[in-house]
Amino acid sequence: MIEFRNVSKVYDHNIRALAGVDFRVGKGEFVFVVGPSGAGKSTMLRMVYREELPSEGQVFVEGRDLARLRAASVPYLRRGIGVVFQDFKLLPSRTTFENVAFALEVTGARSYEIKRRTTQALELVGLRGRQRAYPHELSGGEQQRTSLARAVVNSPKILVADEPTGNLDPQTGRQLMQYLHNISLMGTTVLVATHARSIVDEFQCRVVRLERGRIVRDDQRAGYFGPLSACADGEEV
Amino acid sequence: MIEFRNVSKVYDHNIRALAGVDFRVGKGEFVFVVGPSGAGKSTMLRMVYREELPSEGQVFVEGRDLARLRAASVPYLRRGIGVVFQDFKLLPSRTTFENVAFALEVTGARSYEIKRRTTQALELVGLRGRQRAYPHELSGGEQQRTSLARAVVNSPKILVADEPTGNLDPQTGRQLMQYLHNISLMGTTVLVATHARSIVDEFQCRVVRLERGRIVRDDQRAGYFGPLSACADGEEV
Amino acid sequence: MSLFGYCLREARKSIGRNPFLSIATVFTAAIALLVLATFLLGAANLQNLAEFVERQVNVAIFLRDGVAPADRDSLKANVAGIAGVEEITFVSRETALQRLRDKFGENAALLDGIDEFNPLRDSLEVRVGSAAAVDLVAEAVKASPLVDEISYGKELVARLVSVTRALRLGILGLAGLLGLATLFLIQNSIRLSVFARREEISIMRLVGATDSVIRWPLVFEGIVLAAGGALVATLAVGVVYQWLWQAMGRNLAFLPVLPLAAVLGRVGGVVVLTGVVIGAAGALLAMRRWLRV
Amino acid sequence: MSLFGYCLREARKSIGRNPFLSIATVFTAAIALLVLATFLLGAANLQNLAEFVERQVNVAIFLRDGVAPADRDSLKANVAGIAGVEEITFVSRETALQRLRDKFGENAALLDGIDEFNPLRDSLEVRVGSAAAVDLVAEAVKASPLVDEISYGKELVARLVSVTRALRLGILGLAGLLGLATLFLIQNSIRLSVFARREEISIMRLVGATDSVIRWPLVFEGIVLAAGGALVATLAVGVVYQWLWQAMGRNLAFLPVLPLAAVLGRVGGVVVLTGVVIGAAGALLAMRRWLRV
Ligand SMILES: Nc1ncnc2c1ncn2[C@@H]1O[C@H](COP(=O)(O)OP(=O)(O)OP(=O)(O)O)[C@@H](O)[C@H]1O
Ligand SMILES: Nc1ncnc2c1ncn2[C@@H]1O[C@H](COP(=O)(O)OP(=O)(O)OP(=O)(O)O)[C@@H](O)[C@H]1O
Ligand SMILES: [Mg+2]
Ligand SMILES: [Mg+2]
Repeated sequence: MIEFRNVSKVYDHNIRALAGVDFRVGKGEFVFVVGPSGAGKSTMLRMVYREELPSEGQVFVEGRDLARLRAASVPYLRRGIGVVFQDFKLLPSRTTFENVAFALEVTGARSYEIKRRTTQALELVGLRGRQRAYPHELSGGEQQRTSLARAVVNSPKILVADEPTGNLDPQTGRQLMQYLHNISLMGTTVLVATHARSIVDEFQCRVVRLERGRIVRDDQRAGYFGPLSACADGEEV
Repeated sequence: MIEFRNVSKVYDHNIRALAGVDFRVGKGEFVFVVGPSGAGKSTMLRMVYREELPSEGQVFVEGRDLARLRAASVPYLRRGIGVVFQDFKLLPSRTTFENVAFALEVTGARSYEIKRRTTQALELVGLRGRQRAYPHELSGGEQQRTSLARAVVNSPKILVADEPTGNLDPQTGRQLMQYLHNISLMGTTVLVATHARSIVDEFQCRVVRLERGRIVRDDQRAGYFGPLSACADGEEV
Repeated sequence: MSLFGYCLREARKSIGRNPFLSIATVFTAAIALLVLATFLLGAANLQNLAEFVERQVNVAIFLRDGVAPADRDSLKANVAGIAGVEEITFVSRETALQRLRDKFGENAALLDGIDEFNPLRDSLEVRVGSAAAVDLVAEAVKASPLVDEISYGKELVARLVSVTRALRLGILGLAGLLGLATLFLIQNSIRLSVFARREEISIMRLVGATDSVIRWPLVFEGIVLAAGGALVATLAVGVVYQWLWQAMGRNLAFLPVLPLAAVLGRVGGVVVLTGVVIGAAGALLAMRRWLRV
Repeated sequence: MSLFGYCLREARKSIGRNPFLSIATVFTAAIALLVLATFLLGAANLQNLAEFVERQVNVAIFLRDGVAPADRDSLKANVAGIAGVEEITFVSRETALQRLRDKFGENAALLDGIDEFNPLRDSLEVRVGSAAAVDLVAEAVKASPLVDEISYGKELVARLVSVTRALRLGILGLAGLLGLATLFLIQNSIRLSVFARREEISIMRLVGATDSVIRWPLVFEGIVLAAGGALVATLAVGVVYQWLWQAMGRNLAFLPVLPLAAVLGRVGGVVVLTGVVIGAAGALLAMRRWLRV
């Protein structure tokens, strides 16, 4: 599903965010990406939906080399990938409902379909009651959940979540992580960058640890073969 | 130092964020504010530096009723209060260094003083090396630490931190929380809203728990009278 | 969901969401186009005035003594056939003397003694539509044996021709410059408004919006705002012009000022069209800058 | 750290940080002021032209027969003292007849018989500086027993007075309107640029910046940008005017066109001043909207 081949990323001022990262994620796999602040987690996730291109090496998504994708195809790639951004990236002049609906609108969905699925997604993250509010009227956690609702609303094949519970209380955070885990059981590939050690420990899935742009650990924790865990469903690409 | 008297806050659309909150924080106290997402933590903190005014009740800071503060005095109030914003609020067109220095510049400090203290603050949060970077070039955790550096750079009497470790790995988060704890030992009043249960448990300080806009618990945990804990230094106003 | 319907809805919503930006853009467009419209109205009137002045130019063809009426009529017919000739009248020497007498007015008594030996000549008076036609007439009759002399205030005609040519050139040049300035102003304003939303645009791209889903609503909005500005400008200029026209009619009736109806259609059309084209171009140009994958 | 030094540094940094916004603002200001400058130049020339035409107006004061030279000289001195009178010449009846003869040209022979009983009168020819002075002269001498008749093409003067009055009014009105338009355009552009930074401004307030720390650098920046636009406009208009002036000098030498040096100072001054004032006002107005505690 996703493959990084010897990927490096050098930003301006000669900042090396990733250095020779090799890694593969199979369909339906659930992977945590952990590591200290500035280790390159977000950079890695941003490459999956082609917000960044590698300075060296290649990134493949569903077998396609992203660096060689035509500009016109990028939106279609992105529609297949739901993203929870670390900084939420909500459209400031649209309401919660419109923000979530937007991900469906761009795909050209019919309006009753948009309405139904958006309502469902907001229900899931517990924001039905706040759907008319604008982002600046939401609490931090509410914004984060809106971003999550938008990421899952069009049932993407891949879900990328960058620190999706940083602004949530442990209980809500665990619930939503459980939900992401569940959708990976239904075949969605899920990549989660997180600092929440308690959640990582609890889910016992594959954990990739980045430090200074390098993968220093790539563990299949206990439970990998457990019957109810999505981690078990990972197939290699 | 800080006193809330029967404070309620009703936003547009009739959203009640706080309902009859009564609470006092003494000089040098260290208080955690916890509670589920949307409970009103940020609203409460925003009232301390007068970003919001209460719909009912009064907020006093150093004995002054904030609702009756003249508009021209607000900047001076804010210079005495360092704030780590939940969404960082960095100036996008200034570098990390300039962002931190700005909090000193507005006070009219001399430029060598600005330089010295800014460098010190950046050192503290581990961002000396990134001081020429613009906010969009920083990782989430780096932005959060910049916001923290700006909050402490002019040695404020009160420090308000809204979810200051949400984007940090547990270790960095704990280090910075330790630092906040230390400055409270030196007489700064510190208010921290956080979801990080492990950190709250570890520090064993006063914890105020909000739920649906009400204080449902206000505990002095064990260690309140411990010799090295800032919690012990709280004096009533 | 058709793209057009989508654009329409999005543009409407977006204008509602950013009323400040929208109003600022409409007013910038209106003012820029107001200047253009005022200028176009002035230019149309100057052009009209130039033509009016040119129509005052006459050519007098003095005939030799004793030209037969038949010859004279055929010459008259020839000249009447020249392009630009509007009217041709025969003035006999008797009529000419009477005119001279009228001109003398109170001193007409001076001419009393000369009735019997009238020194004046028969002539054909030609009224032409433009100063340029004068040369044609002169050229055509100069060689004719019937013609004694041609008089047409050479210098005046030369001046008129060069003044009106300069005027036309100047008007064209200025119109071009003002058009460019208008384009630049409106485009600038739309670019600023797109600039203020660059964050939004980049977010849209990140959640899978194609270029056209982002571009066309913005272009549409640019057109709507610029066209709105154009309508405001046309309306304002129309009202002021009508008012001025009436005031001028009262005080300066001798100056030929075009009525509103004769110019507003053309000027309004040009202004609205300019607005629409520039609005679209401005939005497209603005996005070339901020739309990057 | 002085506030002025701070403003200077901040404005410089801010322009460097947002080059796109700055360039857009400078150009908007330049274009708006270019239009104003062009118009002011045109107005100065029209005004000059009107004065030039008015100076062509003469008044002829015809004297009764047999006025003594001494009386005539005292009348002449009286008239010369009237405001607006530029020159006064005595024209004897002999000179007048000679002029008439010259006017007749080839038909001068007509006048041959009248030398001995010359019906013309002595007169004082007055050249006035403006059409309005004509009335003063007429009023002053009308009652004098020396004066037989006053002649001054009443109708022409009336027209000239109303044309030039209309012209001046029109110019004043248009200048006002264009000034307003310029103000609005520049202010709009600065407001958009402040609007694009409203987030930044609100953050500054949150970390303890006083109003003046936010306001003055922005006002300063507004002034710098608008003044920059004014300089660009003045320069552009100066170059084009000089070029046109030379072209006109070659082709339309009879029209009185002011030389660049005579107008650029005034026009440039007005334009730069307008720019500076509007830049400051625009920034202040813009902030009234976005600066809230
Ligand atoms: N400006 C606003 N306008 C309207 N409603 C608002 C506004 N700000 C906050 N709210 C609402 O008030 C409630 C409390 O918000 P607040 O930001 O205080 O929550 P919080 O405890 O900080 O939550 P979190 O942990 O998610 O940051 C929420 O329901 C939120 O939607
Ligand atoms: N656009 C950019 N330009 C320059 N440097 C960048 C840019 N984006 C990220 N960096 C740098 O690259 C490094 C890795 O950043 P990244 O955002 O991937 O870290 P992260 O692992 O997500 O950290 P965090 O947990 O704090 O979010 C950091 O040092 C950061 O400063
Ligand atoms: Mg990150
Ligand atoms: Mg909050």
